[in-house]
Amino acid sequence: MSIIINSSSRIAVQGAAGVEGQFHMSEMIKYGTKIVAGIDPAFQTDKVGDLDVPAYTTLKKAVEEHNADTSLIFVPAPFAYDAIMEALYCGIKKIIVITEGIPVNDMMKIKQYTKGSDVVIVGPNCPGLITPGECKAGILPGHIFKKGSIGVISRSGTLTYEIVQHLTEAGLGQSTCVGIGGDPVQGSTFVDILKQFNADDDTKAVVMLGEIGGVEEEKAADYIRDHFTKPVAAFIAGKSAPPGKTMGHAGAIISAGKGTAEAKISALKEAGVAVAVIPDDIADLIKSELNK
Amino acid sequence: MSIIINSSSRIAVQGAAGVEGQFHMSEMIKYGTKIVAGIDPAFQTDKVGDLDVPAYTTLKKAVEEHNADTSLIFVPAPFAYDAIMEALYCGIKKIIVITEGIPVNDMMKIKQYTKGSDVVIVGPNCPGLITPGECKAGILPGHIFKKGSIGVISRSGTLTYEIVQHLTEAGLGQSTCVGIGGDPVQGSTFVDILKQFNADDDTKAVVMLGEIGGVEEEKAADYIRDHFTKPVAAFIAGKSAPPGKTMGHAGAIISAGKGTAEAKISALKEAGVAVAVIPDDIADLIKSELNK
Amino acid sequence: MNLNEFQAKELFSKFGLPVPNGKVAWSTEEALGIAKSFPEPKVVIKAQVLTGGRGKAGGVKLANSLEEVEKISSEILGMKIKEFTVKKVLVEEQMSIEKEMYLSFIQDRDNRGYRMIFSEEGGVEIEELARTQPDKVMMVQIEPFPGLVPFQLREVLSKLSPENKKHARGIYQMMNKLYKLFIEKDATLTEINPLIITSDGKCIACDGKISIDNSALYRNKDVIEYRLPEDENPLEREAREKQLNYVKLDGGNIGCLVNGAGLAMTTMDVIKHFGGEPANFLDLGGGAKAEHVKNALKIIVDDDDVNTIFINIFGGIVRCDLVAEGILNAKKELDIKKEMVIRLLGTNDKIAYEMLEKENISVFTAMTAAAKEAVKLSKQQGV
Amino acid sequence: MNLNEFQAKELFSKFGLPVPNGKVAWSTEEALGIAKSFPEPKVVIKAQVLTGGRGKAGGVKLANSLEEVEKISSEILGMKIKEFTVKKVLVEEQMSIEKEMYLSFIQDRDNRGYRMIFSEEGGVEIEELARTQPDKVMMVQIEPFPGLVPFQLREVLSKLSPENKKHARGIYQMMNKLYKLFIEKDATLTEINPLIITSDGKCIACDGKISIDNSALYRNKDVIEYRLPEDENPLEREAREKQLNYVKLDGGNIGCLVNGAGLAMTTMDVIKHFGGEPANFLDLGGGAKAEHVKNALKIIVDDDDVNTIFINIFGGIVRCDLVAEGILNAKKELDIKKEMVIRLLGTNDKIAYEMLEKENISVFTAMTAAAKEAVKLSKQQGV
Repeated sequence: MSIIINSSSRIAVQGAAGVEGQFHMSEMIKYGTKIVAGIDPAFQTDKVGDLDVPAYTTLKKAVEEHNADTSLIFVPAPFAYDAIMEALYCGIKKIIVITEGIPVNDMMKIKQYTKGSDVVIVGPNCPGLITPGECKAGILPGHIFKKGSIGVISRSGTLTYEIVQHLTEAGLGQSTCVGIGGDPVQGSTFVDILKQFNADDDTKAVVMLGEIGGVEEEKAADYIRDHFTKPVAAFIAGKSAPPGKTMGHAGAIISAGKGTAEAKISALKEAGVAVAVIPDDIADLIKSELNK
Repeated sequence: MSIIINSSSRIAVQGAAGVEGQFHMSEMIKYGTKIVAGIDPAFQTDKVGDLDVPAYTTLKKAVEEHNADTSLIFVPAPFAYDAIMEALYCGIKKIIVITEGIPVNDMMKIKQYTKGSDVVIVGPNCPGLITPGECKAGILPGHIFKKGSIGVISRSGTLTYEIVQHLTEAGLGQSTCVGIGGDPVQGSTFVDILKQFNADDDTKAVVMLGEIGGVEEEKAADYIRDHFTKPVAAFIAGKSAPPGKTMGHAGAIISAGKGTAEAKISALKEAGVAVAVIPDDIADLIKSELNK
Repeated sequence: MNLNEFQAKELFSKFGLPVPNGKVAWSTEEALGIAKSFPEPKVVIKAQVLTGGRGKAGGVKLANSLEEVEKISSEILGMKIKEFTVKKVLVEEQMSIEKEMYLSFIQDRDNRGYRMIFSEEGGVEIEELARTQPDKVMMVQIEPFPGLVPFQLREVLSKLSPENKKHARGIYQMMNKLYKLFIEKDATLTEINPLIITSDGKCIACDGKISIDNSALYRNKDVIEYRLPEDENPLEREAREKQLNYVKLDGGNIGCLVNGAGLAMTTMDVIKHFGGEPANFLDLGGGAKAEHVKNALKIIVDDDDVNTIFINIFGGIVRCDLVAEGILNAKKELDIKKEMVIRLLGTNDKIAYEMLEKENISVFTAMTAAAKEAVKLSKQQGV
Repeated sequence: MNLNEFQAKELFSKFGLPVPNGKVAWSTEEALGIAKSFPEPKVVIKAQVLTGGRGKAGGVKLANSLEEVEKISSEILGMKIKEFTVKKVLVEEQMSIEKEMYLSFIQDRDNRGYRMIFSEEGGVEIEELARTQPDKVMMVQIEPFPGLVPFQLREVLSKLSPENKKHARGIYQMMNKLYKLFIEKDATLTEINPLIITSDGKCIACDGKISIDNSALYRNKDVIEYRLPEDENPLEREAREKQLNYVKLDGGNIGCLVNGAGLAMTTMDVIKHFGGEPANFLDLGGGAKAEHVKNALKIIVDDDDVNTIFINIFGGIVRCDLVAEGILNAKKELDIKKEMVIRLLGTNDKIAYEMLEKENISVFTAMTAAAKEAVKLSKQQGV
């Protein structure tokens, strides 16, 4: 088992005409991922670039012809709202949005539209997710991941890679690693993903990589304290970030005294989460949690 | 038992400053209905007119102070959307809208907003509903109704009274009578109310009064055929109505060949419903259905 | 409320939808003036009436010279199309049409949303086309929230036949603009038929229909201005102004006056069931005060087709005594010669019966018996 | 993106929100001209800088004569407020203020919607007020759909204290208009503080703040025009133009160059953990091509506060060899004198190591060791 994606996921890529999208499609295919179609309104050919992937101008076709069940979105930010709505209207239940720079109002609308539904949106502004050895949906570097039982949830990309490298080196493979993205309004929050890991038998412990801005880490702490049954280790980035400044990620901003690293760390600690001071500590923390 | 309202319903009236609203409030109180508050932005007094009913300018107050659980809306059409949203935001689960002439777009928005929720909206453009002997929420003339086991669902007001008169005279009392209103977009449809009657032990048979326009009677026929367990008799008004003309009710219009009385009658008959040719037949039809 | 073509095109223009150059004319002189203002006097002259079938009736014609403009406009102005006399014509430059398509948005009550209908075949009855060649008609369901989403248009346009692909962008823009109008004006229908592609590749709304939700007119004041006296049946107009729901029916002779729309329809049905012919639908609406009843009776009395009046009132909230008062007032003031059958039942009916009996007016308590009597009387006079 | 007060007020006006008569001046002469255009030269002169605390810094003053206008505007223009030099002032007519209130709309990320904040106490720090007298601050949660609903405003205004009830209508309109601006311009914040009631009972936006979602600037082109060179830190401006995420930090001396925002923040944290002081946040963003790395290095080199450069790259998708190439190019072209600590790991790291070793540049593979080294070097030079 694993969460959200696995070896039978059938992925359609929206925004597949661009160079970046095609590079990552080829990487995913090499990893063994089933990419069933590429979609782009600009397509005038039957195949996506040099790849052996059928090309369509609408997602509907890809769903009808190839039973795509997951969509991966590389569409430029001004068109991402449209692409996500297209996926929703096509009945796609798993939508992974790599695109950075989507207006907050667009994501608010999508969140409201999907409220109460069983759709899982991951991202935007995220590296995607990977179930090692089975399926990679996104831009994560496949070679650093290793099949195992640690679930990873992270608001950032390279920090995830840094820490997964530590985990893999320490022999701690991963069940699924989910990049939930660095935007203020996320398709899936820490809590959403924690719920899935809670129900996943293959996940024995979870690593949470948070950062300044918002209160999702605090909500996660509440959830962990009240409902989560597995050990959790966390790292929060941005202890040294000044207030009022956006730190790269649109969501990484301390505003009106809310969203500080300190508040998040103390909430997590109170919920029994082992919080690392520097990334190097994570692997050891998880190991000792697992041995408890 | 009964549906939607009963002797413990606590009703707040929105749009209670008008003469019409106050007349009907006094009628409802005489009937024994619990009117817990009147709401109108115009109120500057503590009581609603001459009535012993507390007056407020916002519904929130009425809910907080008096646990109102049902709202009855007399607000003029241009402000009805706002009033319904106010009720929804106050957590009211039963909203009865008497107001006629609400723009279709406003009702479309409300239908979408409440999609999948457990809120029951009855109306707009309806006489309300009554559970004889227990509670009257609307403008129906209480004296013609009699407690019993026939559920009544109707798109029109006076036609309902006409037929209820026949029922009562024939000794057929009513469990609950629901006026679902004559607008093209209704808060509750025939199917919505049929589902409630299906689950109501006190309802032994149902009378459905439909009319031209739309396909809700046809949808009801499908539902009755597949799921409804009790006898149904129906009358459809508008057999002699010309196409393309709105017959009083905004929803009563045959357009593009859809919504004819003939189509509705034949759909109902195919679903096993006893359809009356003239109103006088209804009581006998129900009796013979009950004796089957 | 339905708009005339020239009014619809005025709204189209306001929302950036291209329409042919043209103007409305109320006289032959005005028509000539408009034709003269164009580079060439090659125009199409179109009767402006709120009914279908004006083409078949000869209400739409081409004119290729000023002489023809004069002749044709004078022919069409004053022409009778169904119940309407043509009072105005739209004079437009002729278009060089390469392709005709169809585009509309409607309120879709059955799905609680909206629907866009598009076809590469225009200028035809869309319902007819949908029945005979359904694959040529594309439908898009739109939810109030989020509203029309761009991909929905992309999806439709991806199915354009190869020779029309090059017009995708133009059509896309027309779809977006027509939708904006549709929503902002609370329309129940906005239709462009045909949407033409000209020989130089432009998309133009060549003919248009707009219907506005009557309940939303209060927030579309500009649309109310479009209401013209000649576009309505005079009795229907009077009824509307008196806040009565009234529909004139062809070929009937029993004038009906009823409280409540459902009961009013049922009354017509019952009359028909017993072999009679209703002359109208009339629902008194909510407030059946004496004055209101009198106004309603006046409309029925003024209808020359009516030989028998059938008043059918179920007094639920309505008080029968007030209705009786209205009837008596009307009798006095209007000098009603027509036969009258009255059915009254409900609140204060006893008082009403006494009031009417004093004036030797008999009253029925059951709708069926009363309807039979009205049918009988109408037939006696018909002979 | 934050707007200056005068820009915010320009948008307020466009959306029908009343603001004091006034104009922005870039010189004393202009300020005098504006003051002369008023019936009386009684004005308030307000420094226009994108930072808080200008009042305390003496950047907001009253002038009651043309002499005072000249004197005060020349004092404020050129004044330094925090890191910014005042280049422009807003010159406005003085208002006769009877009452100050507070009104704002913010994006509420934690509730996936919006929030209106209103208080009858204006002109104060709203967060401070919310902490000390929470009952004086009213909040309204707004959902994207249906958006602000009128009853929500009615509910808030029903709580107005008796003496302010008479202004309910004026405040209601300001709320609606400010919300419209907030939504249409993709604002993350629109604030009127104070919203004043004048002695003749008018509601006026006396001071205003607007922040626009950077991601939505592409569809708010008029707002992009509001970006003025003097309103940004020069290094941050250059970084933005080069599509780098860069934030200058006070008091640090280790210049950081990192790929990825999370790792960049972590790098700062780790430096701090080992006793060092980061001089900046710099995230290369997605495409870490050689040219991009060079641009980023230039910004750090140009920062006089930096004595040590710490490059921390985890090559996930980013190729380490391209990063090395960028470093080597920059070394050549920029003549970098500052100490440099490089950590590279990931895709093509071996190639990168060889490239750098050829130039006698040593490389770390672990972030922690590299950070310690950077801290050590920065301290050695600090001495």
